[in-house]
Parts: sequence; C-alpha cells; structure tokens
Amino acid sequence: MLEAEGLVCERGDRILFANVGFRLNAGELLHVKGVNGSGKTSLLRMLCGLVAPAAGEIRWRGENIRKQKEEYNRELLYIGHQAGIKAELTALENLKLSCALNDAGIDDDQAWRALGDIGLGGREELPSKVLSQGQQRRVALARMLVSRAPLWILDEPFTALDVKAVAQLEQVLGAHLQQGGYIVLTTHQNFTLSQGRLRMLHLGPSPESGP
Amino acid sequence: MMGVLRWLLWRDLTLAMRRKAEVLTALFFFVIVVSLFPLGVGPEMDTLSEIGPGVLWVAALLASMLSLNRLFADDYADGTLEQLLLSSQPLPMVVLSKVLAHWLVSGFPLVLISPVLGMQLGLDWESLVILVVTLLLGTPVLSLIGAVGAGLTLGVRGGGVLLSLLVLPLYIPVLIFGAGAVEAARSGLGADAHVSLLGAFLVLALLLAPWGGAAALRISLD
Amino acid sequence: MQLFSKAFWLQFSSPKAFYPFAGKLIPWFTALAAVFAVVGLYLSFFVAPTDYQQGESYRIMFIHVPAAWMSMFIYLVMCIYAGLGLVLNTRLSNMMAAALAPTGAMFTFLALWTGALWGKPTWGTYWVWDARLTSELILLFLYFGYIALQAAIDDPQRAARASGLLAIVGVINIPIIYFSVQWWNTLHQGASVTVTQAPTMAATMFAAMIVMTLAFWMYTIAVALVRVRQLILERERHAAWVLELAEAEK
Amino acid sequence: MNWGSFADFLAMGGYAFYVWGSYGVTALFLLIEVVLLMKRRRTLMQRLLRLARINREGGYESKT
Repeated sequence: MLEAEGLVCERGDRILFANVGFRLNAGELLHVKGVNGSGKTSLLRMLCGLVAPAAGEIRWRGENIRKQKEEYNRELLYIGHQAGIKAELTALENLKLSCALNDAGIDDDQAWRALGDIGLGGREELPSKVLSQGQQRRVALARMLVSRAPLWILDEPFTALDVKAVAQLEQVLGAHLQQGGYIVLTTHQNFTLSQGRLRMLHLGPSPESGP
Repeated sequence: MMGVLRWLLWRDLTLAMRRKAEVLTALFFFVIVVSLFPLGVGPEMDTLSEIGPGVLWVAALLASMLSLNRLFADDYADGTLEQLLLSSQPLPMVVLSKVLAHWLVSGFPLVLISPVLGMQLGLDWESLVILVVTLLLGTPVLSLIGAVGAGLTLGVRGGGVLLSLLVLPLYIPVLIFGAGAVEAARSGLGADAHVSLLGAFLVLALLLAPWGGAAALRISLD
Repeated sequence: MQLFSKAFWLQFSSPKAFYPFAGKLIPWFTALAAVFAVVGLYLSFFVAPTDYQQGESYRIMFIHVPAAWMSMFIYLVMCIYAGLGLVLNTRLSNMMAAALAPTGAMFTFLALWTGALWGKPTWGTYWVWDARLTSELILLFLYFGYIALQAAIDDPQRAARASGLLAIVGVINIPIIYFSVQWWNTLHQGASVTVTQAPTMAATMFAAMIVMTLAFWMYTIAVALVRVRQLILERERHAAWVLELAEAEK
Repeated sequence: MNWGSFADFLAMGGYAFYVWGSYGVTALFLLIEVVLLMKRRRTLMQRLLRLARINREGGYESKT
C-alpha cells in the first residue's frame, strides 16, 4: 500500500500544494490531475523520493520511504518527463541498461521481445538519436513490459504516442493492475482502463472555483 | 551490486568512445598548453626544466577540469540522472563509478602522455618517474573533488565558469604536493614524503568525495 | 529560569519570531561596536608605544590581525550555521550563513589589503608569497565561490543547501590547504618572510588588538542581523505578517 | 602620549600613506557596507508595500 499524508511542496518561495494525501491499494491507479504548474511533476518526484516534502510523509508498505531508500527504489519504476534515453546508445542497449541499473537485469531475448512488442521491431540496434520522439518514448516505455517492480510512477506516459501505442499502453497498465500492481500517473489525455480501479487526485485550485 | 556499477562504467566508457571528440579534447588541451610554455618563456632548457613540474601540473589541473562540467550535465539533461538516483545502488557508489569513468577518459590519458611532455621540458629520468606516479595519484583526487563541484553547479547558469571558481581553490593542495614532488626529485631530494601525502589525499578523497557528490546531486535534483 | 528552558530558545528559530528579536538586538550590538572601536582606536594610537624597529607603521597590525582573525572566524561560524541548516533543515540557520558571507569576504579582503600596506614599509614589497597571506588569498576565493554559487541558483532553498554543502567542503579542506601552503612555503624559503610575526608584544599592544577584534566582532553581528532581517522579509514576502509589518513600518 | 602635535599624529612618523591607507580603506569598506544595507532595506520595503497594495486590491498574489 502506498500512502501519503499531509504533503506540502514548496518551490522557490511559494507553496505549490499543501495537505495532499491519498491511499493507494494493490490494483489501483491514481490519476493525478491539475492545471499546468500545479505541481503534478513535483508530486510524482516526491513519491519517488527525489524531492523531499516540506511537510508530511510518504509510506510504502507502512514505512516511510525515506527510511527504505534502495529497497524502495528496487520496487519502483519511474518514467519521467525526459525519457532517460541516451542518444548514442541503441534502443537495445538503452533498455538493457535501464533495467540493469535497477538490479533487474534482463537477457537479450527478453529485451528483443519487449522492443518487438512495443513496435520497435527492426530498429533495435539503431542509435536512439535516429529514432523519432515517439519511438524514443517507446524505448522508455518498453521497460514497463519487462519490469518486475510493483509500483509504477509515470509522468505523462501518453505524450508523443500514436493511437495504436496508446491502446497498447492502456492494455499494459490494465495488466499490471490485475497482477496487483500500483500505478500513479499524470496525463492530460483521456484513457480507459480495462482492469483495476481508478482514483483521482486534483492538485491546486479545483476547476469550479476558477483559477 | 558490482553488476550495476559495472554496467554504469560500461555505459560511460561506451558513450565516451562513441563521442571520441571529448576524450581527445582534454588530452590535446594538455599537450597544447604545455607546448605553449617554451614559446612564451624561451627555449633555454635550464629555465624550462625549472618551471617544468609546475607547468605540467597546472596544465593537468586545467585539462581535467575542462570536461568536469559534463560529468553529470548530460545525464541531467536527458533524465538519466534521475534514473541513477532511483537505482537500487547507494548513490555514493554511483558517483564513484561515474568519477572512475571520468578519470579513465580525461585523467588517465594525461598520465600516459606526461612523460613525453616532461622530456620536452628537460626533466631527467627520475623526475619523469615521479611525475607519472604523482599524476597517477593526484588526478583521481581532482576528479573526485570535481564531482562535488559538478554536482553543485548542475543546471546553474554559467555553470562551467562557476565550477572552476568553486573547485580550483580546493585543488591547491594537490598542486602543491604534485609539483613539489617532481621538483624535489629534480633537485635530488627525496620525493617520498610528497608521494605518501598525495596517497593520503587520495584515500581521504575516496572516503569523503562520493558522499559529498551524492549530497550535491540530491540537492541539485530536489 | 526562562533562559535555560529549551522552549524559550526554540521560539526564536522561526523567522517570524526571530525578526523582532533581532531588531531589538541590533542597537545594542551597534553601540557595543562603537564603544569598542573608540577604545580600541585610542589604545592603538595613543597608548601603544612606538615600535623601535618598525616605527609607526606597525600600528597597521591593530586592524590587520583582527581582520585576519575575523575572516577565519566568520568562515567557521558560517559553516556551523550551514551545517545546522543542512542537518536540521532550518531556514533561519541557512539565512544566517548567507548573511555572514559578504562581511566575511570583506574582512578577508581587508586583511589582504592591510597586509600589503604593512608589507611595503616593512619588507619593501607589497606582496610576499608568505604562507599566511597565501592562505588568506585562498580563503577569499572560497568566500567568492560561496557567494557566487548562492547568487547563481534561483531557488533560495536550493541555493542555501548547495552553498551550505560547499562551505562544509571548504572547511574540511581549509586545514589541508593551510598545511600544504605552510609546507610549500618552508620549501621555498628564499622567497618568503613571515608576515604576522609580531615584535615582542607588549601587553598594551595585545590589549589594543583584542579590543579592535571585539569591535569588528560586534560590528559583524550587527550587520549580519540587519542582513538576516532583510533575507527573512525577502523570502517570506508571501506571508501575511511580512506585508503587515511593511505597512506598519512605513 | 605618543604625539607632540596633531601634525605629528597625521604624519605617523613618515608612514602616513600606509597607516592611513589601511585604516581609511577599512573605515570606507565598513561604511559602504552599511550604506548598501540601508539602500537595500529601502528598496525592499518599497517592494513589499507594492505587494501589499496588490494583495489588498485582490490582485494576482492573493491566491497563493
């Protein structure tokens, strides 16, 4: 279970959000919503442990994530705004590397299969810089296909993807939830979930009361 | 645990090889700066061998700083640094392996070429041996201290110049003992004390700098 | 005893509570600084006798040595505040560290400047690569680095933490730097003269130096408090109490 | 008393330039620091007053 309580985020000298809390159970997806600049990315980075909350705490399986550090990182898959793809490495190398860095090394077979599944068949050994933006994004998302981490934190996973890829991603998310995974994501796009429960979290001023 | 760090080292070295230009920049810079001195000071071998140790060390200092601001900057720009912070390894170890890669690419080549340059500056055989030994001990210290500075100036405007302002004063002890050792060898005094102090600096830097670098990265990515 | 209770002191660790408290302290420290300065200057110029070797030029020592002491002392205090700020994550200690830096850099510069003016009549040259002067110069670079890093980062929280870490890295290095410079200096004995070797110091000279140091110290506290109050207002400008205060003080 | 006359005092035994150069520059720097601080406080107060006015009029800062 992922829990957050009384989170406060300060950026510069202003408070982005205060008193944010939620509880996420296995098989649930938390959709974080909010206008630009409401602190969605900051919240996600906070949940990863990259940003320290000004107040409040985040608990994973009942214990503060600050105390777990590497153990928590091992159970976490984070795909941020930037894809974390090295332009000089091939898609295959990128995928294997990012898995290995999280102690979840995969062999060539798995990597080839994952890249084929996500629609990069035939481009596995091209340097990533010749891939289009959507394709680069897919290299990053291919990690989800081979990931064994229960908690996924995804910042705008649907950006730059075409309709087919979006449908595929929705399916992957659903499958993860069905296996008892946890997902936190932000997106401005509409998406449908075949499995699992959807929760919402609004950041910043609520839409009714105006900006 | 070694698996992850080996992957990281492999990655940094592969990237460096595929971007060849960068590896050679530090090396060429070192060679060019040292070669400029005879042109500026005059070709008298006596003078040159007198200033030789200092010139070589200052040039090595500047050359190893040249690529320092790229140590974390590329990873920061494309988002891989976040992934490294979230890796299952303790961050100081990650920093250490990145520093090792940086040293192999920008420090070690200087050590290899230094005897040639030393000869050009009229250093005798014994001084050349000491030069190589001190550079071998000293340049890793430079990379280690530099990692803290590179972490702190990450994503800061004018980061490159700022980095040198932060880091160069901290390089002074290494410069003093590195150049001092070669100087001592040249004038026939033993360089043992210098060399063992440089060794002590290396141990100290190995113990402290990875933690400093890790703290700096956490601050910069917060 | 109120003074010994923890709660009494803790209440001042919040910027809001510290602001008026600091305001009350400033006049006292200013007055103390003025008194010490008058006494110190009197001692330096009218009580301390003329030195039989250096003549009157040695009177520079009465500001040179205190300035040099202050430059090191302020760096140390700055690091303690920065360390507290990093460990306890208290805004106020970060602000104190930031408030001390410019004054520390100024005293470092003054130590160098007065050292040069003292060196000229004494050794015939404005600058010698003496161990202490060189260390002082490096200290000035460390201050510059600290101030530049703080100025370069926009987010005040991040700026405070980054420069705090830098200050701590610096303070670990200072003994090593100082030791290296000493070593380097003894090796190149020919070029050097020991600068701050005071002539056998009479009690009055020592007293003058101490009183001048106290004057600088009180001045530093007063100035740092003024600056920290400004930093509090700047960083908390979105808080209601700051704006009320600004209107009240108008 | 060290000085026979005020002129003696100013002459500093022939070291006037060095002694007064040191003390003068020190005094100047302390003075400059104080003046700069006072100036900074004035601009800061003006800025805060502007902010307060905007707030009272329900401006853009009021929501934060």
